Amino acid sequence: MSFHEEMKHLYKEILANYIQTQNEQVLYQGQKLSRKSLENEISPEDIVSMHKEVIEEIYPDIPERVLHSLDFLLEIMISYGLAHREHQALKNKQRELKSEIEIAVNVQQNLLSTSVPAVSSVDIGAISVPAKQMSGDYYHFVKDENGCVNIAIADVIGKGIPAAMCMSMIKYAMDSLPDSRKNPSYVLENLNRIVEQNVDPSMFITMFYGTYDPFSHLFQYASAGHEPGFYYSAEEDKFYDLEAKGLVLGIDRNVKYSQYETAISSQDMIVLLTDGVTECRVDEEFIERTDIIKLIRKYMHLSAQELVEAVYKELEKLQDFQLRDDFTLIILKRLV
Amino acid sequence: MSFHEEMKHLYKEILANYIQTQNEQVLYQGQKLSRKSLENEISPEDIVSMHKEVIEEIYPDIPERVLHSLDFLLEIMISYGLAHREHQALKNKQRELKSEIEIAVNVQQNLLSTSVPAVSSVDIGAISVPAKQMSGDYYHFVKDENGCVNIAIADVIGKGIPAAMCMSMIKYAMDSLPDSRKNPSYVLENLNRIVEQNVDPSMFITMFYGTYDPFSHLFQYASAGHEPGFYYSAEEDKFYDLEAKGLVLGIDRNVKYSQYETAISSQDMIVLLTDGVTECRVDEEFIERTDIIKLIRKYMHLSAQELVEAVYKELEKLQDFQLRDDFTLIILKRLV
Amino acid sequence: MQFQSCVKIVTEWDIVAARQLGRNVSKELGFGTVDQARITTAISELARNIYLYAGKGKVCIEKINRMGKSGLLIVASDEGPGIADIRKVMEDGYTTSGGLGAGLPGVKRLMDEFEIESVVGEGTEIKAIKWLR
Amino acid sequence: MQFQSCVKIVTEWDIVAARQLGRNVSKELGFGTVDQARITTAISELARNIYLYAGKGKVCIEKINRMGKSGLLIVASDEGPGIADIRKVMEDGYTTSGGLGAGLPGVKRLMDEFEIESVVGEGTEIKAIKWLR
Ligand SMILES: [Mn+2]
Ligand SMILES: [Mn+2]
Ligand SMILES: [Mn+2]
Ligand SMILES: [Mn+2]
Repeated sequence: MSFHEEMKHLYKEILANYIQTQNEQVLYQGQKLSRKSLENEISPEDIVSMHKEVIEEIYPDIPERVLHSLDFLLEIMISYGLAHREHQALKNKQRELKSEIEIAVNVQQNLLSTSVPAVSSVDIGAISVPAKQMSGDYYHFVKDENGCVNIAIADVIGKGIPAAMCMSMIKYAMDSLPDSRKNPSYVLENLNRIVEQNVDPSMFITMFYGTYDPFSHLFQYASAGHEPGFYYSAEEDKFYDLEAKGLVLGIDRNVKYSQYETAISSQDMIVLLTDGVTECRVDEEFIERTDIIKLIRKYMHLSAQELVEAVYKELEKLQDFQLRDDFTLIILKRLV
Repeated sequence: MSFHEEMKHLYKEILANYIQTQNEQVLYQGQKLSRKSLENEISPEDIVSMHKEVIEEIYPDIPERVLHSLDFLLEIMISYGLAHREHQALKNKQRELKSEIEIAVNVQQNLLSTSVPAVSSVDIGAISVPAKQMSGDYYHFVKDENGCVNIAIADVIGKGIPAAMCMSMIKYAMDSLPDSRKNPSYVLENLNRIVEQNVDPSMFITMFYGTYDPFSHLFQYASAGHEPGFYYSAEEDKFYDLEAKGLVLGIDRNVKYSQYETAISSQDMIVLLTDGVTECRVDEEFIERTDIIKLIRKYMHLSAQELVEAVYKELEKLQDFQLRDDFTLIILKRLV
Repeated sequence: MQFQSCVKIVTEWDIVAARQLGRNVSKELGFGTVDQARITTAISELARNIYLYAGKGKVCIEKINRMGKSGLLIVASDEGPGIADIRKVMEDGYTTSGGLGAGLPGVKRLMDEFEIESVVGEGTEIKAIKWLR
Repeated sequence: MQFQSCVKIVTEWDIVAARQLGRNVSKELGFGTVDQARITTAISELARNIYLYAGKGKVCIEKINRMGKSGLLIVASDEGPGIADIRKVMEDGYTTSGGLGAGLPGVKRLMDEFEIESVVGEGTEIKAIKWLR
């Protein structure tokens, strides 16, 4: 028996049974049959054609007009059948694209991989989750020869593939910076020139660069239009915005960046983030920066890594598991 | 009248007409209606439901069993309706991805743009067509301070997005090479080290680099596992393979590349290409390199640019307008 | 108190019982044929998931009334292994007609509202609502 | 000589005439109902393209026999503006249910073989075959 005959046989049996009993169990069998025919790429017009053949066999005395009406229904279904087959093709294409992007994601992760530096006096946590498969957020840690922890965090305006391609450029540019001069304003000025030269004018990049010196306990930083982070003072038990002024990268090649500094006491925290954290949308409304602070407070007793992960989990759920922007959150806490 | 009522009204009219006449013109109306309901995202199960309602109105005396059979058909169509709605969602996603890739293509084209150098004694033509939207082929012309024409042609093994990301790296690497030393073996050795360091080991890049000196009429070249080009001797009216040995980039950081040279006489040609040209497949069979030569001969009387375009057009058609690999073809012809 | 009724899902027959319950309630509430079929398919899918992946659990059907709208609420809960990556399970295009049935994105499409809560090692609860139009 | 018959496409009514011709021939050749409907839809689509974009042209239907198989060949030709980028027109997913009908990828799907030749400024010829199984 050919596959078509087998399906038709099954369809006939189940349909005849249903016409007699109108029983739910038969409909469940019907649903399973329907799933099977979908899996075997049987088109909706094929179903209607089978329906007509079968009903003619079950009831040889079926009125002519019913058969004509089914012929008409079949004609109507032809366009649906086409859309259906287009769907199969599109799904294959999508699968192909998906595996292509997966490879690109690997290339990107290889390129951008960074590890949290081990410094005994600070606890550092970092999480970065792309909204789509490829990220337009970038973060990077370097512990330099003086023992300072350098942290870069950047966000390409735009998401997905083009943003990821820009991000790779930032990485090449960062790599080619001389190791010896890593003070924040110099780093941003240098990157700004490279971005201005190489990136097409429709793309903008915001960036924050900071250096923590575990001996002087100074945190020095500069920002190129980046979403401000927070400074948490343990003594006052209070969060402050980590304000810093500066134009986004790639607009004006001669821009200068101001450098700021803050003294960090024991148990103080530096919170760095991208706008994907602060611009979480819940039911079409943005959450407030104060909501982020509340969440950080809620999990502040945890280690820095557990803390950033807990905040992410809550925000992910609040957004119904659909990120609208790349999400990067870094927390640095002075221990002693 | 609501949209649903309007559709139902139309359906009833056309169906009733068809049952009476079984006329082709009515089916044409049916097809237009079907298209309209597809456009308005009406699911196939909605069509069956409408069909049942309408046939009950047309024939109040319709047998019960026919109605039951339509209920069953409706149940069967629910899975098809789901697949249909998934299709809508997938199409939107695809559209989004498409526009994302379009932007990335622009970023790439900005990055890789090159123009054929104007040298009065040679005629140069170049064409490069990606198989997918983003290219993993790369070519670049530079006319250096000595008046030499430098030509780079490269192919990332792999296609699409990840290949394009690699390609961008080649471009950054090429840009950072010192201008003064562009002899082919040096260029490949230098690039090889950069690729070996930065590209993940699953990616390979083949590359050919050549320099034509319009004063000495020497063409010097080296190849990193790249598809050999052709040298056409006008005097002999014969094509030779432009053989050159060398490992692909990124495998062994210490590899050395041999440098070759050929004297170019008036009307001689250098043909450079990627394997997307020689590995055109027609009906599952690869075409031969001799077929490419035949095609070049056929259009050799044209200018270099017209020649490469004519060859591309023929091969595109032979392949049913579906490129399986990125296609790059460069022809350089000495005029006087 | 509002109407609520549950079916325990242990064997494949229980899937049919859950479907029957859903169809009866949706008919009572006045849903049209197509919506009845959609609700029943959603229930079927949820019950089948429990049967296949969690081993056992239950499906409850509730008539609800909110801000003047009435509707049908399905609550499917189990104490199975839970879902580690909900974002992935809710992703589209890789289950339907790939052999696994409509999957959760399908259930979400068949209904008007959809909510999922899952803890790895503890279980999963899914709530889905269809409103009467 | 083999059977061949043509319909000139100038007005929308000619689309119906072309459909009718295609349906008759496919019925004569012994195609089943579904295939008849598919062939007719393909013809309809091709005739409609001529009517909408080329202004005028013709659709010919031929019974063919090759290597023991018999089939139906549609030849749709026009002297319209031609198609500049055939690769793009044959691309998927952007026409169907976007308002433009099945488009050429749809025709390709409805039939077994498909060939297109187009010269800008001169016109387009499309050949499509359905084989009897
Ligand atoms: Mn971004
Ligand atoms: Mn962002
Ligand atoms: Mn390639
Ligand atoms: Mn290639």
